[in-house]
Amino acid sequence: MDLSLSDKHRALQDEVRAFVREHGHKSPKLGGGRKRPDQKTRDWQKLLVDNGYVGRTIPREYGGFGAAPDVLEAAVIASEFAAAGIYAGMTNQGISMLVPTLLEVGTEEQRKQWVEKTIRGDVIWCQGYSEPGAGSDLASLTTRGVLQDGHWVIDGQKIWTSSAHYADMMFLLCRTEPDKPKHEGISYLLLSMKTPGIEVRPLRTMTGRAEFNEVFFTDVRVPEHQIVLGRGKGWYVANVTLKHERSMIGNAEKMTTRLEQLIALLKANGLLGVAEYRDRLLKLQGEVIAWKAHNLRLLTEAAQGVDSGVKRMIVKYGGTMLGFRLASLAIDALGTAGLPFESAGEDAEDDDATTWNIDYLYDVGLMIGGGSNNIQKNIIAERGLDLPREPKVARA
Amino acid sequence: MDLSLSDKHRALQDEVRAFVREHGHKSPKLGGGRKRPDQKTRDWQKLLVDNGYVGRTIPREYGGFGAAPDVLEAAVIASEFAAAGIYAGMTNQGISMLVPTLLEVGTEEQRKQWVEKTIRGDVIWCQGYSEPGAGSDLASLTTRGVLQDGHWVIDGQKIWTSSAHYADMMFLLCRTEPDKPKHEGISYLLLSMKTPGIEVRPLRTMTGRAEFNEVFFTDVRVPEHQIVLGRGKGWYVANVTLKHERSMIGNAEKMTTRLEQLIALLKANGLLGVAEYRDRLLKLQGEVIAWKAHNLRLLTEAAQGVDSGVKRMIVKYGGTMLGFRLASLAIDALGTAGLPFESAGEDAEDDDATTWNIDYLYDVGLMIGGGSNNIQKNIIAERGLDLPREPKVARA
Amino acid sequence: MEFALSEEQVLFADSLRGLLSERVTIDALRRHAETGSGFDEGLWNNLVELGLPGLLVPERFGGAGLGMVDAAVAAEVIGGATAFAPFAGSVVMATLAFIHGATEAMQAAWLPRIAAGEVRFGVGISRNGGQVQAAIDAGAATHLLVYLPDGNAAVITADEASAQMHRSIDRTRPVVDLTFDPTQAAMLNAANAPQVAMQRVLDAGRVVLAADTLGAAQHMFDSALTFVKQREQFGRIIGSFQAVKHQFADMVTMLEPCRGMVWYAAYAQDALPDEARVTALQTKAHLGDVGREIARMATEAHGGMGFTDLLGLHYWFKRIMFNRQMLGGPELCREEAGRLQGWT
Amino acid sequence: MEFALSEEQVLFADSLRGLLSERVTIDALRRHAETGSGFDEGLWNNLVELGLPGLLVPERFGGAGLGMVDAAVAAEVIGGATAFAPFAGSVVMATLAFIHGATEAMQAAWLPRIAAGEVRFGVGISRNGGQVQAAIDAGAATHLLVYLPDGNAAVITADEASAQMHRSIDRTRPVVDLTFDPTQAAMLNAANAPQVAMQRVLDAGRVVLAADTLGAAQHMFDSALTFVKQREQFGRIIGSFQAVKHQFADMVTMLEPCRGMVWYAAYAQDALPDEARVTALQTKAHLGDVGREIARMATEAHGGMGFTDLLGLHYWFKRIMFNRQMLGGPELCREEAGRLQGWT
Repeated sequence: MDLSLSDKHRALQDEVRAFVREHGHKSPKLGGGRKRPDQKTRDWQKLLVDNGYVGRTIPREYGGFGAAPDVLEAAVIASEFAAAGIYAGMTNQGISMLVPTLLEVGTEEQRKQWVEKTIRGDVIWCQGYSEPGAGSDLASLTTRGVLQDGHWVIDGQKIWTSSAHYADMMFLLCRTEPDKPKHEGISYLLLSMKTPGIEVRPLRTMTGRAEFNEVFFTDVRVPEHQIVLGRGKGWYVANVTLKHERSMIGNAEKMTTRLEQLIALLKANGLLGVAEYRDRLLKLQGEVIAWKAHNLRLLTEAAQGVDSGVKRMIVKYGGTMLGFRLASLAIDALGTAGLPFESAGEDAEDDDATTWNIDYLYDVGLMIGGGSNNIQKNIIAERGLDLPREPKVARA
Repeated sequence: MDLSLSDKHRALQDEVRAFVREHGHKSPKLGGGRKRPDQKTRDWQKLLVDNGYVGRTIPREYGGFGAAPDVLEAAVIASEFAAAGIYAGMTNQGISMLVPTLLEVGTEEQRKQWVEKTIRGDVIWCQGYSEPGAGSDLASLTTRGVLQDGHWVIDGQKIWTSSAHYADMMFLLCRTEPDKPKHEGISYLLLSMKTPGIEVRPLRTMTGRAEFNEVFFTDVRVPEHQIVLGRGKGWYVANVTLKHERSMIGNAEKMTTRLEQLIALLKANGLLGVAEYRDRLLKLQGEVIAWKAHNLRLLTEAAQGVDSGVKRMIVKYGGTMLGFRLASLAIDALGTAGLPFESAGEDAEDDDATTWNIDYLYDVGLMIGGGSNNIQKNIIAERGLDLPREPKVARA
Repeated sequence: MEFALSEEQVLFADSLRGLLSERVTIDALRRHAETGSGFDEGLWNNLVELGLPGLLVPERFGGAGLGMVDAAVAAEVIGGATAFAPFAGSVVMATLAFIHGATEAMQAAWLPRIAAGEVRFGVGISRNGGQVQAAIDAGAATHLLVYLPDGNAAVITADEASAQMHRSIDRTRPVVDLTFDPTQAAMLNAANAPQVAMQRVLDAGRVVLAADTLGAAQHMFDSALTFVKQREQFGRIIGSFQAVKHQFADMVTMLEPCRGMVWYAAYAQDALPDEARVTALQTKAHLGDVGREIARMATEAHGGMGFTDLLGLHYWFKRIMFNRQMLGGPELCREEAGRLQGWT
Repeated sequence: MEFALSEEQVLFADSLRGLLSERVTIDALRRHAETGSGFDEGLWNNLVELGLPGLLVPERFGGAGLGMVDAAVAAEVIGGATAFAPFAGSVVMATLAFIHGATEAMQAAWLPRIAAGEVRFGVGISRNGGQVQAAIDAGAATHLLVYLPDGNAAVITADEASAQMHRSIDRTRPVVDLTFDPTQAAMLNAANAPQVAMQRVLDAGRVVLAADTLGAAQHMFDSALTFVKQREQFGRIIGSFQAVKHQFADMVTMLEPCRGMVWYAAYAQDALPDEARVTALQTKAHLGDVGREIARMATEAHGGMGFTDLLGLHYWFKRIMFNRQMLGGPELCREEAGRLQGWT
């Protein structure tokens, strides 16, 4: 057990620090809004790609840096950017989901066409998965794709589509083989959001903002070749992406930051002297220590190429609940000072109280979205602990 | 809303107080052991029956006091005995389960034969329900009863049978109709524990004591007429008993006592100054207030003849978990002083630490026994909230 | 002994519920949320017709002369409807402030006007003289009643104070900070023990806020229960999944005893002086905690729909958040309950 | 950076696990429970052969010279087996007490004997001179090491103290109170800052008790998981019920991060002095809480069998109870962690 860095990683650390010193002033603000990335953000993104801090392991022929995968390198880079308070690059669904998917199962042409533009921030994607009737049970989706004259004709509705209102492209799951069993009838298509017949309506949530959209499709025509891997393979393709998802690794840093902000808040309000606030803070500190250490284990296993199995599967559920509890203590500590909710607008910086309130509300959303807590627990139990699946229900 | 007593109930209160003053010295000790009630206990029991403080609403022809049902009267009596620290009468399964069952569905002969002897403590019963393979799923029990020459011949095994080692009689569920659907194949029999072929083995639990027994039956012959209500009606008869079960009403008094003991313990150990102990105590106090008030509602509804529905169904689950948390705080507060576990024997008085430890361990048992927490939650959801039952599983 | 609502109380709750379900529709709620003043004149007039403002005002001053249990019952209905109407502060706390702390003459001057709905009081607690953070029901109040550190209260008209109305997270009640000059104000100082009188008023406020949370949480629970009995996923009604069922069992096991607790605390304010303070504080704290859990779990049970604005479920969620913080969050209430019992 | 056990550590844990699974069978456990001394000579001799007593003793004194991570790994295995062997007190705390607080001469006199397994120390903390409540591993100790209020420690032979052995709730470790005369004892007082040295030793004890709980809780979890994959009720494997599955998901989500936490806390004792104290206290506290939950839930998952003595599951349940209380329960550990950070 050794938490010090190797020479190679220390050298990278030095390199990133030098980069930050030299270029840091060009970084856009952290957080940012919900609009399309501006020129400053796109310029910064390109600088990161060129220096290998974004798309580091993507082959050079697709616009990446071509480095060998090394999760500790990624951790060093992330941690230096976080420590400096510098924007570490766009984190959209095109970069985190579409790109690794195309690299694994896309055609050479699809990779050439989309990977570089996506990681450089020139093309923004949105994800067309969930539907009003297909949430937890995604595979029951009903948006249709019918092949006619060399085009897929799409009709139906998607929901929970973030960034649809400014995205250039969408990767979409739709049902192209209605006669096959439900998981085998789905295809994965790429389409331009400018295609006629697409209507995007903002979807306001309990945070008071429109973080998501509904997207309606009426006779939307997508060229036949814009399918990934082939007819009926969409469910498989979507799961390729999930396999790659390591996004929760590194989330411990967000927890640590939240905990530190919480400590500062309690100190500022003189509440460490009120027993119950202090107790709750101490308990949360214990949990954050545990999750940080857990994260170090996952990081090490990822570096060693070990599949962490159930250890990885618990992260979203455990992390969401802990995040909610951290935000809960913050709003409790704010007392009546936390009741004003004066978001200065979707792109402006919020005051502290509003930020904590939004975290609190958004964490409730996290318990629901992207695989609800109940689905997460099913996965942990069935895939992680090998407990038997729910028996099939007898037809009445 | 009025928490004061009516004149009638105040008169009863005065009467009970006078009784306690005059006769209280004859009461056996509270708690008591796990052995057969001694002469003093049986004499006291008879005095209580004669005065209508036990078996109050049982008709006079069956040895009771013949009073009209009045749950508030029962509450007044229970509360006066509790306040005086006086033994309020035996609480065995014969009195709480068998007697109301016979009164509802027994034959006149069965009532005449058993009710009076049971409430007066002259006959002690045990309950033969659970089996090693039929716990939560009681209706899958397999102990057989075969009719031969005017006798039911019983073979099989029961478990969790408290007081079997000294009981005179057992009320037993066994499968007499193996060809019928599982709930319709069960009969409810009454048998003497002295019948040849019965073997009782004590069953030690995590508390270190043998609170229960296993009972083995080998060719045990029970006269044919000792069946209640008839062949295949056993499941119905067993549920008649449950319908009567009001035992949880009044349990709020146990909670209150536990809370008071807990407060005293924390004070004695100077631990109210340690924030986390005090916080936990305050939270528990809040919960006890809620459950006490809830109990008052149930009591009122029972007095009004209202079926309390889900409000009643939550009591066991909620009460068990609260009891466990009360005991948890107590053993935490004891610290290392709570580690010695010097039970002075099954009938002697335990020291405080041992008593709290036994409460703590026994509460874990309560989460499992008598309808586990999971079964309780199914009942609350399905019967209380009318959520759909688990769909039938398809046969593989 | 009878620990249940009387027939009159049930009837009163029903008529109030009927009125609110007609007036506080989801559309009305959305419209009202734009201003967020916590006040709607039309609705207020309906409530006046029903006699709500005079609920606690003695009959000789034109009120119904009812007690805290009635106030708690009303608050539960109001919370259940997320009604935008000044109740806790104006109808309950201000009325009791006059009853417990004012001279007969002042009572005669003000209580009839409260009962008639002519005046509506915002209520504040000032720790330092003329500054008040987050006064209750001060969004469209005609008058303000502000407790000063000595337990006496200043009574002023709304325009004698400068008010800052924030955009409240709960769009059905405003967050208003006040600044005024207490030396210029008429004082409510007839109580023998003004601190005790003030605490009675604050405790009454705590009980009705707890009752409001109970109503809001019950609404969320009921709504979630209805939802999971209809929604299908994986070819099944989601309410048939055991995990979902057990979440509802947990919710009802938490929530249902709260109703008795609220009744008991309300009853204690009028009838059990020895228990009144601790019970009010504990009830406010407990409902704050249970309310938070129910709000979260009921939202979760609705899945994505619960998180959107489409059903408007979040109005109740935020009402529960608001109640939790006003007049002391659970942590501060329990701290005070501990102090009162000599535990600190 | 590598936050994982080394190959050597894994091998060491495996051989220790192998030995204990052979020696600490359920029958041996029941036999040992009769005396409850926490010591079995045969088992001890096996552990000596494996070099366990010298784990932390520097190589120049005949030990393995390993660190706290190794000790935590061993403690997890020992807790997982509910082994009746003096580890936390004798092997870890006493050894470190000599390393951090004794003169070179005393170290040379004692550490080789500890490493050889010839002496076994019970460790106590005295708040008032000669009285010790619940010393650790004092059931069959040859010697005793008792910290006095000034942070120095008395070293005596077992017969220089009068010992009262209670019937411990945990039948694998005894509860022993001691009385002795400190003025007659040889003192371990070579540390520059004796209080600091003492705290290091106590913290090390806390980390290994936490690791012991981790092992015991993991055993209970594994046992419950195996059980629900076999047991049938209602015509189904009970592990296929969603409520049961979710309880296991909750358990593993609580339990698995504890392993990293224990490693981290152990590592911090040797390598991260700034974090060592708070981490040890928080880890002891957190494992105490998680251990209680897992113990309860795993017992519940076993149904009636979990509550009986038949499977012996309760030995682990009570081991977790015992660990929770020794060297400060969660409440006291967190209180101290708060104080160390200036939060009180």
